[in-house]
Amino acid sequence: MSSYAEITREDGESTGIPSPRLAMWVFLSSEIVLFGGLIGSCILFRLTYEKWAEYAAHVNSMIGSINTLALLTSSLTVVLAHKMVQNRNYKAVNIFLAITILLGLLFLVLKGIEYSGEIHHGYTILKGPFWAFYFGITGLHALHVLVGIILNAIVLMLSLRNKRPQSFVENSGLYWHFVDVVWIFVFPLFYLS
Amino acid sequence: MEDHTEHHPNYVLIWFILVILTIISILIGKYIDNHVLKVTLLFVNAAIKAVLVALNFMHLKFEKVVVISLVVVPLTLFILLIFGLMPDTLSTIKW
Amino acid sequence: MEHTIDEHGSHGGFVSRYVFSQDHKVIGLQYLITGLIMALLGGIIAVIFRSQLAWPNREVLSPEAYNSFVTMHGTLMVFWVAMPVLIGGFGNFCIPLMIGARDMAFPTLNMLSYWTFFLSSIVILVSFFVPGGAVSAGWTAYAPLSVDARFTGVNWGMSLWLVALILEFASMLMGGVNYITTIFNLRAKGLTLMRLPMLVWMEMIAAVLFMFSVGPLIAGGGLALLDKSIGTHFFRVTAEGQGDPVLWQHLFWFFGHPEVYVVLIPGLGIIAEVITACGRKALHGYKAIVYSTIAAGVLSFVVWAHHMFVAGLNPLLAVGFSITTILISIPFFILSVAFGLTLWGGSIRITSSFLFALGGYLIFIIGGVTGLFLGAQTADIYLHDTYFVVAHFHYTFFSSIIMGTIAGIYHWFPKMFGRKMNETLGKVHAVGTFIFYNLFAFPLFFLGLAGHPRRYSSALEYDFLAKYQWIHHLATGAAIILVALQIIFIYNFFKSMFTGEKAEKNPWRATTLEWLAESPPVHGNWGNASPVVENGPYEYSVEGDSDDFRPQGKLIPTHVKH
Amino acid sequence: MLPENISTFGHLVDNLILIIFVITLMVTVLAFGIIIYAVIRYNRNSNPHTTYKFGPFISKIIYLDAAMIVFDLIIAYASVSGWAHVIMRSRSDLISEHKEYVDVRIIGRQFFWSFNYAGLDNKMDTNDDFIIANKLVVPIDTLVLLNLTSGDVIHSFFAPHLRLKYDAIPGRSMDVWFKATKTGSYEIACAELCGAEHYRMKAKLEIVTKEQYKSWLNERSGALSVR
Repeated sequence: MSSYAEITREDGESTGIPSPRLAMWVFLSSEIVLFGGLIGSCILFRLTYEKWAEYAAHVNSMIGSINTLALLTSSLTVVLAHKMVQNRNYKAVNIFLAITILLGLLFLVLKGIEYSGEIHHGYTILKGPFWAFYFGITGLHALHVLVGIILNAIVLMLSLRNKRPQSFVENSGLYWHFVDVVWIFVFPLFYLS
Repeated sequence: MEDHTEHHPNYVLIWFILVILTIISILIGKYIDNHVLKVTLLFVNAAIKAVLVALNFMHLKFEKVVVISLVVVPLTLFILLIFGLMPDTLSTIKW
Repeated sequence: MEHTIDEHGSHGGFVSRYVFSQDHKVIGLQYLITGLIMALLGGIIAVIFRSQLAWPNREVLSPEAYNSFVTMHGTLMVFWVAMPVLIGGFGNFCIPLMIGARDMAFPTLNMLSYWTFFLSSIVILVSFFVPGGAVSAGWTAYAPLSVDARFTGVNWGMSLWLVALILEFASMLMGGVNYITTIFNLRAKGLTLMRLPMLVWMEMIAAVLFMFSVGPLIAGGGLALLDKSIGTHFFRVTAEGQGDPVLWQHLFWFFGHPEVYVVLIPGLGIIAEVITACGRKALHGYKAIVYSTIAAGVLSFVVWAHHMFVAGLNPLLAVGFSITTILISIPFFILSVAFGLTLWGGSIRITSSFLFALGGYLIFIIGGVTGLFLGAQTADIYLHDTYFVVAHFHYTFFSSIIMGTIAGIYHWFPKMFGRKMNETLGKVHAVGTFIFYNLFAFPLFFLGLAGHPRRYSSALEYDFLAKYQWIHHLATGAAIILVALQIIFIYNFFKSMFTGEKAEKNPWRATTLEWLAESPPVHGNWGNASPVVENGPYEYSVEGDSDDFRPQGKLIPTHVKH
Repeated sequence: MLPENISTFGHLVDNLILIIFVITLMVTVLAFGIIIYAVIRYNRNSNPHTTYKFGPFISKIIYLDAAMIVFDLIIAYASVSGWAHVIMRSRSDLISEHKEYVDVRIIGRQFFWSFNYAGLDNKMDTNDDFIIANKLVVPIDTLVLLNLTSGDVIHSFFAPHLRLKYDAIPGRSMDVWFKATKTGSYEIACAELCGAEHYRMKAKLEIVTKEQYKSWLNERSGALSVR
């Protein structure tokens, strides 16, 4: 990202918000509307399709709950990493980032187990709108988790080679929190109601 | 470049509240049968958790208006999309 | 990764200087030229299927080929001409220069956005030659016609269309992130938001509108892709009534209407720049235009269902959407009155860019005003899906995409290439395009009033339409001449690029910041200086000034750290 | 330019188009006049220095804008009242208003319309119902209730002379109505792209007198009872 550093002069922030953070928020706002469109269509399908509850019962809510807790804790560790960067305790930053990545991988592994369990029972994406939306939304969310893990991994690598990338920890943290917030809405939508 | 005056809320406490709320929502999912009440309670629970994460973990509390509007406007558009589509789907509902 | 910044901010060598360049000016030109090539392709497709309309019994095109040509004309023109040229081309080229920045906030992301767009145009062109032909369900691709191969025999074409569309949206999202961050953060000292030139305002509002509206269609596109490839029933109806085709229309038009404003607004921004520069007069009611454009942007999110008045929408909903649609004529009315007052009292230099801007302004008025017919839902019962709709959106699209863009090209050509375009050729091209465009599009209104449904490959089946076949002859003739006329522009564009008359820094003596830079600007735009802004964007003919314009700012030598 | 109107609510559509046409013509002619005059009068050589004699922008825009808002309100009112009369009507209140009615169920399929008639007893789903493709025969001056749906893709039932157009969507059915005021044979077209032969999906609309309709029905059901 060196081309960014060389172009922006010190007064390159007319609004006082560092450009990477502003760009991340702009990107997240377009993501909100993307997931909004998907979840919106899901809610509307739910209203017009009476067999929804019957299929919803076959979803493994135990794994879902563990996943939610895993993502919540990973949100905590990534924001602690951001705090540690400001306190210049770079060893703690690496540890927290590593925990975040591990929790993310745990989420994906549990998701894999869950999918294979359901498909094994014959509930594939073609079974009906419930399963189509279930695999669609949680699949897209899992992809976002994967991208989040890669982002955090890059930041961890840069931090391990002591490049002190302060703003990257914050931005990958922002993205990770967004992925967690989406899961906060997806979890009750499919697993609890 | 980073303003160091930004104080950090007590993250572990926030995390604890979030875990409690998640457990509550799981209980709601299990024990409340009235469908409409269950869905609204779950949605309110999720909204509280989302606001908590956004304000504290994503430091929205300390951000300028520009960024806050970048979050609030898409949410209103999401609500708008739902209520724009609702009367259409209600007319074809096969309860 | 340290590297010396040479002429074009790259490691030397042709590839990284021109192909994978991170310089916003080069990327802007790449978008512009790709868009213009696609415009030519779209124009040729239009001429082909228009000749089928004029002489149906000659079997120029089979009905399936006609449908897919109409669809590809619509898709190419909206997504692969309007978006890249107006948002990608002028956005990339003009925004950093006009706000005094050295480059976009994220040059690498900017370069990535062009190449994603390039990939999407490859995918959409490949979809022509795929077995089953290109998609033939209208550029709106209404389900279940589009997502079920049984109905149109198009299998791969539709999947490629969806993939290309999602790629194009991804590239425009990357561009949008860049524009909003650049406009917010990288403004020169002293350049407050209310001193931004109108084109920068319009590009920002367009980027914000695109950011917030594209989500549902990417979601819808994903669902349609699942429907198409795997066979899920989101938009396809099963026996027990699963699946809802109207949901696709909702998702498409929730994105569709802000999208047509995303495409319209930068065109109006260019017209504002050209009118003030050639009219030597300040933009009248600058704040009114900014606020009314924002109001139009906000309103554009609540009008989408006026495309679906007769499409099984809950009738109660249609009342609300009709009122918001009619309300949206107010902001654009304020905008056009402001443009009119800007022209009044100026000392207007008739250059070819002014002729195009004037033509675009007049065509925009007709386009906007005929929208009232379609906004009123009782009239829409009769006029929906007829040629009246086709004429309406050709007028609104044409005013910004063709007239606005070409006005912008004639206006900024000296800044882009350091040479001026030939004025006499430009004027001939302007008058010719205006006349033959109106000859082509205006009769379509009467065809629509006669009740001629759109997307008909031949109208001779119906007696109440057969007597209007002469309108098809007139429209096709005018369309052929219109597309042929563009050769003047292409010749003028490429010839003056090398042999045009040398242009100095500020050929049009305009006030905005980009005219302080060299033509063509060096990498980093301002060399070892940086602009500081003192006064507003349109300070023309201020009383008591010897010169009839006051530049918006001046260059102060500063040391740029490499 | 509009084809001859033969339905009772057709005049609502025609008058609304006329109102909007008058308003838009006025606005366009005014705007074009001002702009063309401005470009000619304030040309470079005839007006070398710009003349700045205007007050603030708001004072000029207020009454122009007020006029535009008034026009918009007129159009909105006329359109909503027309919409309420034409589309937002339930079957029961239509039947109560017009005593005798004819019930037809229309199913749009890829490239033809099928009309299910209620037969002599005017009751749907009785054994004397019959189906005809691409021909809608209805008596004059009687309420015709149509139930629109589609068998495969989205079609749009468009009868220009009746000023009636509504989409036929698979999985949904929509009730529309009309009442013809003139006999004769007209055409029905499909207005929503529905595949290759979308342009050839023509059906004949025949408005006949009541007696002719009765004899046509007997003759149809006669054919049925023989079978």
